[in-house]
Amino acid sequence: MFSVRIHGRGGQGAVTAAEMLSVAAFDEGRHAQAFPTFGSERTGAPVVSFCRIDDRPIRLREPITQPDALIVQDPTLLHQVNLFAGLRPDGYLLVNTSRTLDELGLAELVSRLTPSHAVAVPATELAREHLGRPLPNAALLGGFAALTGQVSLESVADAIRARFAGAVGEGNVRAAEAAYAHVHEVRRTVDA
Amino acid sequence: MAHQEIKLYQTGTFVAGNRLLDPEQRSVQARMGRSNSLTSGHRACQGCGEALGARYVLDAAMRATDGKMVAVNSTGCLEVFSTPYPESSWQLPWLHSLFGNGPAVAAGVAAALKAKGRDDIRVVGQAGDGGTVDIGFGTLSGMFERNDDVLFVCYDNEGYMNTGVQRSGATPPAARTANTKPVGDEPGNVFGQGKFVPAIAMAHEIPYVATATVAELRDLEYKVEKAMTFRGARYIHVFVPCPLGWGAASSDTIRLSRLAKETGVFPVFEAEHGEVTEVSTIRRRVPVEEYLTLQKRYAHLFGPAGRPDIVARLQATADRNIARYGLLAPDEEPAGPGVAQDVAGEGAV
Amino acid sequence: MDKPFAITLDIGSSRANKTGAWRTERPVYTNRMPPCNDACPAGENIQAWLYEGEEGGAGYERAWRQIMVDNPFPAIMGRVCYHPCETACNRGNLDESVGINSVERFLGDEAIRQGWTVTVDVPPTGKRVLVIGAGPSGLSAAYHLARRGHDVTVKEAGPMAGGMMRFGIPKYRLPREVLDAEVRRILDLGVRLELDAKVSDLMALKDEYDAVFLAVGAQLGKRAYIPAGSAAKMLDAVSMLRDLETGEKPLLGRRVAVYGGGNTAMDAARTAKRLGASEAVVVYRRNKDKMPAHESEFMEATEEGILFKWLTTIKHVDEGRLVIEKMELDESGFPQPTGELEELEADSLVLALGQDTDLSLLDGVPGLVVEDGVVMVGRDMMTGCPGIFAGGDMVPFERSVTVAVGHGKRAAKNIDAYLSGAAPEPVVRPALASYDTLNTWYYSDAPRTRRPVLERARRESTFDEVVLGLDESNALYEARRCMSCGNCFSCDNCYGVCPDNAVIKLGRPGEKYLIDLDYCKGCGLCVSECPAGAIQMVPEEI
Amino acid sequence: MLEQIEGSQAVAKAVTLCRPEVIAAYPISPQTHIVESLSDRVRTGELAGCEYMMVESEFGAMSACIGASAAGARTYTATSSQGLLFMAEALFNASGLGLPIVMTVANRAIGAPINIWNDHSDSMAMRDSGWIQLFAESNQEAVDLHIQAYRLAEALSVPVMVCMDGFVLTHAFERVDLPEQAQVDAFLPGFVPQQALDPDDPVTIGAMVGPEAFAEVKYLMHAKQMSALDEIPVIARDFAETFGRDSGGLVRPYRTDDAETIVVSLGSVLGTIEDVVDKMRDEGRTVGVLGIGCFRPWPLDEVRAALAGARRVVVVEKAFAVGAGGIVGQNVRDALRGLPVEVYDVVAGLGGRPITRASLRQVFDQVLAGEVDPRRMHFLDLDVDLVQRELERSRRGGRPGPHAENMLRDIGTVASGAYE
Repeated sequence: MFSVRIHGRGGQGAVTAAEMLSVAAFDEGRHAQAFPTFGSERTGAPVVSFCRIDDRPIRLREPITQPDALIVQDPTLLHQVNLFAGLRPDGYLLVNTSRTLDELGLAELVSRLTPSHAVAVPATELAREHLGRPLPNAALLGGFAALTGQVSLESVADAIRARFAGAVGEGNVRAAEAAYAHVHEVRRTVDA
Repeated sequence: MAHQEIKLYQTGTFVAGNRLLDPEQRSVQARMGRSNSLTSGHRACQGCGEALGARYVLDAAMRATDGKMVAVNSTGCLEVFSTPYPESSWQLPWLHSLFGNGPAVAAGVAAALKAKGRDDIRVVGQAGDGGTVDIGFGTLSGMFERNDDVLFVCYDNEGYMNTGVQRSGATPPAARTANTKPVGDEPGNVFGQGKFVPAIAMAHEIPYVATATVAELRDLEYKVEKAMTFRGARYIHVFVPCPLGWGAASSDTIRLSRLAKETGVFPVFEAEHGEVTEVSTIRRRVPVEEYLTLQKRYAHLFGPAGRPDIVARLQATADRNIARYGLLAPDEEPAGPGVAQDVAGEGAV
Repeated sequence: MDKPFAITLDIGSSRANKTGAWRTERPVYTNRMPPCNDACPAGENIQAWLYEGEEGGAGYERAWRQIMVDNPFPAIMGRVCYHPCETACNRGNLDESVGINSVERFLGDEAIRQGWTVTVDVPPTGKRVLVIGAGPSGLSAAYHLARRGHDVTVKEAGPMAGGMMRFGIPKYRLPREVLDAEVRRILDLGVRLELDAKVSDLMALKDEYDAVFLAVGAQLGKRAYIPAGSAAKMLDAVSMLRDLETGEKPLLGRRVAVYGGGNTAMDAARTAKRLGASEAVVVYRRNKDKMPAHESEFMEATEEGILFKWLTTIKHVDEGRLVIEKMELDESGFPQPTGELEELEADSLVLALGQDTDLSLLDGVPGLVVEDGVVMVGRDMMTGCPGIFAGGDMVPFERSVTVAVGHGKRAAKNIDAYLSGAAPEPVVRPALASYDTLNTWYYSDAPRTRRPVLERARRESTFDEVVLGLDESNALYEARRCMSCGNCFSCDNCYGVCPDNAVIKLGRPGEKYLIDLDYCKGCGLCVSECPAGAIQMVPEEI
Repeated sequence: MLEQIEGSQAVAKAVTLCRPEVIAAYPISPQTHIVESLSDRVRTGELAGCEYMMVESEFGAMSACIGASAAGARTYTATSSQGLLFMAEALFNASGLGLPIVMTVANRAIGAPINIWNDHSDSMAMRDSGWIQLFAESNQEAVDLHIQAYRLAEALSVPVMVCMDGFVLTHAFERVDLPEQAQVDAFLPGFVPQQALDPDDPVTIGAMVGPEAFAEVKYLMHAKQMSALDEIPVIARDFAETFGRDSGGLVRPYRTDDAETIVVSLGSVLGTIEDVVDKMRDEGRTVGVLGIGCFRPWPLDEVRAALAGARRVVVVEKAFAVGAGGIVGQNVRDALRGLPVEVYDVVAGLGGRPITRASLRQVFDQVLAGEVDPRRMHFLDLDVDLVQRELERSRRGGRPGPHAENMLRDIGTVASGAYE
């Protein structure tokens, strides 16, 4: 089982991202379970969502306390919430920022992770570029695909299109593709 | 009168029947074939205004719908006296659910009929004043706001009579009830702000709102029949004296209804889409004392220890109704032969 | 339908619960005496005929036949009756009395127009009855006796039938063709009328008949003693009216004074106007309020320009002038002379001071008692002499056509009983349907209809009928103003207002309603909401 | 058809497939996604011939359903928490009148304090309302139970509540096999009401019944609901035949054969418990799980049969009777009357607190170790320090006594280290 935890703020699409991720996994014939931390979905409030991906039916309903991957949609959460609780040493970290992880003060954390598993991606920037709106969640899924290989970029694109019709869907897909390319490039550089 | 009065001399439109009228022009209650929606053997008190009102309303509605009708009844006297197992006094499809939900249940019935393509079957909801203006008010307002295809009828006897005559939101000021005893500076019920649901119904701008009394049968039937010509939410508030709760003679039920209207205590009118369209003007205006003194619930206002000041306040309330609704007709020329000739065609000549 | 136990019930099953057991009083349909009927001297069932007339159409004939049960002169009554029924009418307390008289006239005229007749529906009794006098009382008696199968002979002293209807009432109030038509209808029943057949000795004739009804009226004008000059022209009103009827036109001069305050005085004054007098003045010793003339006669006279000298007596009559004395009323309302004299110009003086009866034919009738110039009768209209009955103006009672007609009817009923040897039908007079027994809310606002009247110019110069009839729609309207006091008129209110459906509407002609005592709880709503007061509560016996 | 879909959407789809004729609902978290979706489906015509009533309250919603059902329409509503309680009066009325209304309860805690998260306090508060209560373990089962619920409700003329955990299921995206319309139509024929408001055959529904017959009416109601215990397995079997998967039924044993310890629970937490049990089985512990699919009527015989061989039964439930104890636990004890089985009440997941494998494992281990007093309720993951402080404070405030002492002793003895 592969578990993902997504941190964002209300309105940024953290829940949608988890759901689309589960759809992408489902498209690939896998079992997936996406669910939010529940409750007051007020704009701006910290939001956490979860996604489990497995080859077997998933019965487990507890929140993900030890994620295999962590997606941070909003770096301003870094110092407000204990984002990294339970992140395994071989886990993945994808942070939406136009800066570097070092610049965000995450050098110490990153140093405890596998080098190619911690990546920053300017998802908001890419979304603004390709979608025209600063909604980073689809782009982050593209980055996630490149970072973890749990789902393919095509499945992510299909899931995005299933959720957003027309131009919005295509814009999101382009953002996802751009993020995918960005992460892919970063990892290639790191691995190299 | 809110409707076209038939000036047929002798009794015109006031009595139930009038053999001089074409049968089609007589009241539903005058017909041998009336449906008697609420039939004999019910356990209402002698002279029950609510029993009378319910039959008037439902028979008229049954006629208007050619018997294609369903009634929904909130908890209250009417429900209790009509359906103690194993005997029912109803002669139409009838459902009782709860005290506070009559309008919602009726709306549900209407929705079901619509879904089934049977909106030829019409729905009448009915409740006493407690079930309408108090506990059922939320569901009533919801029904109005959604404009559900229901005629809701409130039989207002101004108190919780079923439970032993307690005060309701429709109990008038100064009236004695089991929990507004005539003691203290303001004996009887307090002078509150009032809760005149017909006006609240009008504020919902529903297609049709009317008030009526059991004293003016033809007017009541006219309003029920008119209400059935509309689709959507309709509301009729019927004034029904309660001999038990009001401390009145059982034979005075209709007289009291008449006096309530003639004093201005109870304004009788019609409204469409939130606007008053017709008022029943006062025919023989009388002071409120004539109405009050027939009822023991006001006995503490009269006699040596009486409260003329409170009677004056009640008169002022009636006067306010008269002014607000324009209940005094401009002096009309009495009907003479000229009028008779005008309407000669309506007579059984 | 698979009905769940107890939660779901069969409709109408409560009829198994007989709530009539709750009752301590029960409503009972009743018939009270309508004040109009109560007041009618002719004993008409006015409420009943108005009820029929209200329906219009075929109802008119039924209404007329209902009148004819009691009174053979609807068209005459509708003109000359002073309608005490209207005075008594409860509707007068509400707005104005029902115009009963005008409806009656409409029905009477309609009967003449349509040629409606009545028949004798019983086999001949073989009894012979003599009626003396063909005035309203005699003709009424003859009519009722004939309809009861008796063989009736009317002996009339005068040349024409009608009595005071012809010789006392001017034709502008009662056109003669109307009178003739209604008299003719009576004769058509087989009544034998002998004119110019004055009976001067009753005892000589009595044995030829099984019973006799005396109805000779009061034909003799009273003459007060008034000092008069030799050229003074004085005559009595009865003679004047009679002469006019028989074709003699009295010469009255330009200015005519009429002495008296009764209806005859009004008729005399109005007739004088029509005969060419430029001025007719009624001299009466009391004031208007005390005047016995009927209000309608007074009004019509006033409209025609008749002048009135109230509180005045005539002291002396001379050619062209009267000496009159002013009077004043004392505390008891009686006029007292003041000694204040004045003159009044008058070419003639007509005395209208009342009439006396010529009782000479009664000489020798055993047991018959005469007091104050009139014949004493019992409630059965029989004189002190068995088999001899009397009525009309010759018995002590108010003198009017209607009273006379009533006497005729009552006498006929009692003569019938006398002849058959049976006790007369008991007279049951139910309680009066007084105004407070009604629920007048239910009567729609409908002031009475006024009969059209002949314009003044024509009234002053001709004997055309002054008061005209109602047309049909007005008559119908007026009939429908009747409140049917004390008697059910099928308004369905009791059926409508019963909260327990305990009034059964029978819905068949003549059958109205029944109280369903299985369910009647005795609330009394039907009683209080009966417009006509035709239901009453009576205690249940326990 | 397999879909990765949110639980609420899946349920809305299932309800749509059942062709309800009247839906009356009032929004309340976490039921909202269900009724929003149904509103869409009615508006788009996907759910044709259905009146969607936007009522003014849950009381109005249930009342409208009562009217609609009495008029012979297949009706549906959904609610949660306070909404269910606001319906309370009408719930009893619907069952008393024998109206086959189907309702989804997206289970949520009841205030005060106000709390929007999941537990079973709402459904449990209404357990005696005369409604059949079915609990879904997953969204697949939620879908299947709705279809079965209509069959059941209409077969018996009894209202049915399908309970699914709020947020945990309603807001979870997971794989669901959504049936085809034709399959549902075959399984669920059109609604033929036992009684209806019909001008051609008028009846009086909802009479007043006095002491002379009330007990009999209630007995018959009880008998009718008990007959659901026979009907539910039949419907589940039919369902399996039509749709090719097991769903529903009264109870669902999981690895209970030879189990000395059986965990009884209901709703979505069963999966988590099964994971824990699998792990314990791997370690050689003879542990099993009994899922309660139908809580009302209470399948006493089936529960007894399933648990009779165990030595210990641990009931994990998301509600409790304040001042008394476990609710399901009491029913389990009733089923085991006379058998030598200890029953442990574990109250967990109140107000949305996560029920983790670790916590469950810990309490199961404690039960197996004999460290839990079966006479007392155990609260999973209770902040013992906090309540201890508060209890001490109130004791100082002048309310000492043996029961208060017992509470302190309870948490002192059994709850140590319950919360990491």
